[in-house]
Amino acid sequence: MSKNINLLKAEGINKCFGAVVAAKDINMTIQKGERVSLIGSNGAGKTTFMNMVTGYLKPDSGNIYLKNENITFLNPRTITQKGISRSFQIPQIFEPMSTWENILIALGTSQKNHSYFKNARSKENADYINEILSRFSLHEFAHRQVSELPGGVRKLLDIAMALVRKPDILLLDEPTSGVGAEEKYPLMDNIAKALSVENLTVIFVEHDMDIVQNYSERVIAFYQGEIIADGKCDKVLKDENVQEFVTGKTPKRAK
Amino acid sequence: MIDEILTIILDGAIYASWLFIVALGLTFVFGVLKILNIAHGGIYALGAYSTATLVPIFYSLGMPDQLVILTMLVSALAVAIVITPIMERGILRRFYGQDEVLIVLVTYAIYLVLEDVQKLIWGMNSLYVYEPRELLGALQFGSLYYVGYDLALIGLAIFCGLLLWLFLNKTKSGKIVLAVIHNPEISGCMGVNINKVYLAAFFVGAFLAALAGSFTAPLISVQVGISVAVVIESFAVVIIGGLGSIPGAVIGALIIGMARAACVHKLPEAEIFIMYFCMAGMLIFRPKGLFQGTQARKI
Amino acid sequence: MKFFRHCLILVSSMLVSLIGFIGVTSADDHKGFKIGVVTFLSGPAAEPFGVPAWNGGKLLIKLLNEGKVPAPYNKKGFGGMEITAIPIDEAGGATKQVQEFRNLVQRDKVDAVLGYVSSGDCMAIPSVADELQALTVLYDCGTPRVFEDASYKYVFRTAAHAAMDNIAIAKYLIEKGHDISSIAGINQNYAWGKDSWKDFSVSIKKLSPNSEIKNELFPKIFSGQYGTEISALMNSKAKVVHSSLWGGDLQSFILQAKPRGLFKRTQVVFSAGDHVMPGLGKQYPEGVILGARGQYGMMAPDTPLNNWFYKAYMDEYGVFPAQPPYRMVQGLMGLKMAIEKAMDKNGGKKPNKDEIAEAFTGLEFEAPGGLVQMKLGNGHQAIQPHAIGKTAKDKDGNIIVTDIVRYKASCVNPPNGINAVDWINAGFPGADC
Amino acid sequence: MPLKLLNNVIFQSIFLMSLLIVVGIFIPNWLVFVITKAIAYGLVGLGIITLMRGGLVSFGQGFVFGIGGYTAGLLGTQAGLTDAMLLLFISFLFTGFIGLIIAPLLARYRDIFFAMLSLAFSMVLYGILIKIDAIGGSDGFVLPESTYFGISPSPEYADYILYVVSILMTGVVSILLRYYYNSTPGLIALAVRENELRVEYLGSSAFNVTVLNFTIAAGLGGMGGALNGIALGHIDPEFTYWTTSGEFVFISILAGYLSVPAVFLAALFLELVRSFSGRYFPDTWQLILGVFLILSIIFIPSGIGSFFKQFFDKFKNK
Repeated sequence: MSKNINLLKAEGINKCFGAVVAAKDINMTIQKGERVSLIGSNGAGKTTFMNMVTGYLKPDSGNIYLKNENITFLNPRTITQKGISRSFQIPQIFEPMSTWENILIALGTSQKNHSYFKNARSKENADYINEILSRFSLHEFAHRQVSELPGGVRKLLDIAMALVRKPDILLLDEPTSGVGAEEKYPLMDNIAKALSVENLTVIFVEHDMDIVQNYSERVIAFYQGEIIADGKCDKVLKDENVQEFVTGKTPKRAK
Repeated sequence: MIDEILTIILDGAIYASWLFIVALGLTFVFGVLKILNIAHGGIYALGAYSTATLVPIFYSLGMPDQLVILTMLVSALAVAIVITPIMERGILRRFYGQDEVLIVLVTYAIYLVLEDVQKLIWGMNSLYVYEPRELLGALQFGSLYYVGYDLALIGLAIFCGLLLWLFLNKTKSGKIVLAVIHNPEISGCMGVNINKVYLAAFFVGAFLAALAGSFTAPLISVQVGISVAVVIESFAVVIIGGLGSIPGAVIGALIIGMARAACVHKLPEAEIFIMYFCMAGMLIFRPKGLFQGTQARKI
Repeated sequence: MKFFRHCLILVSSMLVSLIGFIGVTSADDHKGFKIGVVTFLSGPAAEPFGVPAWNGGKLLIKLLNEGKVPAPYNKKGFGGMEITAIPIDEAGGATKQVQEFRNLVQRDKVDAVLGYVSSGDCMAIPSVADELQALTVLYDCGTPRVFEDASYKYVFRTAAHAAMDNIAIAKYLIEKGHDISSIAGINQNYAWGKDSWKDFSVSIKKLSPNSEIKNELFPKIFSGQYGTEISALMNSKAKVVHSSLWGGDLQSFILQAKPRGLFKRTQVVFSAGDHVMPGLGKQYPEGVILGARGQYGMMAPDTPLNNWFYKAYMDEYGVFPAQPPYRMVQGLMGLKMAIEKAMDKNGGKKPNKDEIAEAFTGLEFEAPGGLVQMKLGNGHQAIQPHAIGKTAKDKDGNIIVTDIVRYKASCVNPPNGINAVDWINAGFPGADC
Repeated sequence: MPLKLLNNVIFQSIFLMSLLIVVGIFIPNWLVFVITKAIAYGLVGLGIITLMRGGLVSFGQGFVFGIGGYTAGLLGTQAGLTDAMLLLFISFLFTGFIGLIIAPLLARYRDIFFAMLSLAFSMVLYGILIKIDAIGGSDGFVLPESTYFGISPSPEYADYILYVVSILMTGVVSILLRYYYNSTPGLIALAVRENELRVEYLGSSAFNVTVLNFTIAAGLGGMGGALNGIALGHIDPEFTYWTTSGEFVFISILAGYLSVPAVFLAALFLELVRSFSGRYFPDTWQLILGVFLILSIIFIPSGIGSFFKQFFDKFKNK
């Protein structure tokens, strides 16, 4: 197995919050270029897993590797610098600023060797920001204060900011939650369009099975901190356990 | 030797009790309202002034001596009743939800105003109310005399602390206050009238400050400027103990009280420094104070 | 709302500029003699020092302007010029005072500044005063260092410095045969307290080398709580306890120590203990040896001038004058004498600051507290006679001062050119008692 | 094109500086002095707004104010260094260095905890300073008269020369700060104020931003302290007292964090109010100051700077 193919690898991750088991012996490898969705009911451990990958939480045991480098005990900032960006369930954007400025800050954080005396609103920065804005179809909102923007646009901006850094892996935490039903598909189309430009590895947590089916190739199902199914989208969604514990499509209760 | 240790402990305990009563209100108000009230010292002074005004009236009415304690309580209560609506309803309420530091600044401004208000109401002359201190006589420990009133302050401190603790942990209203301390938004959603809780908590804090002033009045000459030292010393207590923590205030007051007493007896040169020394040590090793947990943010 | 805010800002800035304008224009009025008076009007030093001093000052200025002061001060105002005084609060520290001083001189264009109780302020102001060439009279502060560390042209101190307070007490203890085999002290932890204790303890050591020094306590200023200190002092069993506490601290110390028997068990001496007597009244302990930083209040000499002042103050305020009003009055009288001396010389014109400074140097004048001689610091620092006494109860239970011993100025003050500390350490050479 | 020039920070600053320098010739001496003092306080306020841009307010800038003042004072009395510009510069560097050392201790804390810890540091310094008799204890000490390039000006002009020097040095500092605020790290600081977590997840360190801002604030506070000490010719532990720190916080809140000149205006405003209320109401100046503080916080919560910004935004849009 050569380097760079196993982009992200989790080995024997365990995590408890008191009596609640949030992760139990989780093993997973993610290849470059995959589109993976994590599914599971609330409290199944998807977000905890995401938080552990991005360094916000530390596992009780086990290790996480990015490109064969152990990143388990690094902090979120370093992990971000190493190539894992994320978006948030509730968009974490800079509320009193404009969309344009939000992207500018994201851009600023991705640059090395800052000059303290060079205006951040330089020509080359502006060009790059405009490119991002058009890629996400955010142009019309460029100079609006983000606290006034509709939910879908905020989500999109949150993702756009995560992407400015050109990460290897992008983690999307419920990109369509809190977005109206009629907005969901346009939003996901926008995201997909924007992501298609680079050969990105994307992991996203999602509840909407239609979205999962339409936008991911591989699905990993969580239940009570454990992975109960992992594989091609169709196969996993048809799995009995998944149907019982996650999608709830077959109301069969007997075991 | 044993004598000296006993003296140190007794002196330290008396001083710590005083510190504790002063700091208790401060830390409680911070716990509930998240306001670090610099004007606390001003309310303390008002309590002292109010006692110095009411107690002579009490004596001139020829009431039985023992009831003077009641008069002192009433004078503290009066200060709290007057000051709470003005400060909490009138001024501080406008700033809830804004930057905490902004509110500190507002209380600083109120502190300045209170300084001159004392002057305008009571003038510049010192007032004295030494009579209540003669009530409990003196007690002999070894070769030293202690005034019964001073020792009674220890009881008062324990009483105040215990009462507040029991209220918070054993009564329904107390539990509501704890809920508000923990999370005001959610408590509000659950139907708790936050504004009422804030008002009540501020009232309790103001009462404790006034009470401290009230019971200190017989020990000192009540005059302009007695609040400055109080502000700093009560801050030191809550910083050592942890902002918003009642057990913290107990420990903070005991640490400063005992350390200071030990210094005066054994190492007088260090006395002025000891409070800052305790504080600096705490800052370096436990910057949030002894009883302050860290909170993780939910994302 | 926004409109309202704009209005508010506009109005308040206009207000400020208006006040500024008044400040500037009123400064041009120059017929009389304008002085700035700086003393504590807020904070813990206001009640004991600032306010009674300014009361005395206000009264004297009023009477001077009316021409009702007995000879040799019977000329109206200062040499016929009406006195206007601008009171300024001394609270806020030396740095703030430097700024207030500049404001007085540059903005209000005062002819002289009279003021300063705090030693810190007295150390800070003179260099600015000389820089701005502003005539300045320090009326109260105690530190000897002002004219020992430097010399100034336009700065004068019309009261003796603090060394005399403690030297005289040490002499008194010995002359009266008190047991000084062991001494302890409680003094505030800043220059005043430390200097006072040093002067006292070294004087005792010089006069009685076998005395043992027990506790040297330096509580924080304005701490107000002395329970622990009192225990420590009583535990030490020192025969004499010395203190230079003042104001609220002294009052609180007395109130806390009295029921615990400190004054019964130990001979307590207060180097500046008189000024809290009007406030404490019958609560003041008896048997305490005290000084008043001069022959002031209950220890004032029986002269016509003093009797006049004592009565005038008593009539106006219903309480007897302690040291603060005496010292301010002394400053005003010194300034008046210097101005009038300068006017005698220049033919009656309003004298300029150089003329006044020249007249002031080495001036001698009679004040309610006795003869004041500007002898030290090359004629800029006063010496004055001193008195020490002991409190007792009269038949009505009122506290009075008895057993008064008076000291000549030259007996308890160093001669010109010798620092107070050196003089004490050398065993008071040349003292004329 | 001329419009563009008018929007240029350097041009604006030079214009403002020359205006002030010229005006200084015509206004009375006391006002020159008050403005110099306002500049000293404004420098400290500038430090606080630098911190405010990163979401923090220090209630203990008296700490750095005192260090700066004592640095200048001790260099003057002990080492005989009296050149005002050099003193200001050294105090700036030294206090900034001290700031850099204690910043990591403070940078972990936010909100009221940051404010209280910084206050506690200033109180500790106060406790130390009043204890050290060798440097005057609670009385402080007098600074030697300052010189400029080896020349000591005659007393009539000393105030004005210091005024000019302080305007020049402050002008330079202000321009540099404006550049910093507009630079990428400056913007990241603003982002830290809004959402620290996101900044971390974008790969930047909020901790580093805070350390940098605190260091800058310390340097500026030190320079302000030195200027204040040099202007007054005296230094005492009151520099580090909590009431002094409270005034700095007030200045920065009155000014808001949007505009640099607003800080100096706020400082001047405070100086004038304090000085005039002390002059005309010596008994009740605290009351007046307190009411003034409360009213200005109620009616101008986002600071004078917000008016400036509105004004300039309108100007730009036209």
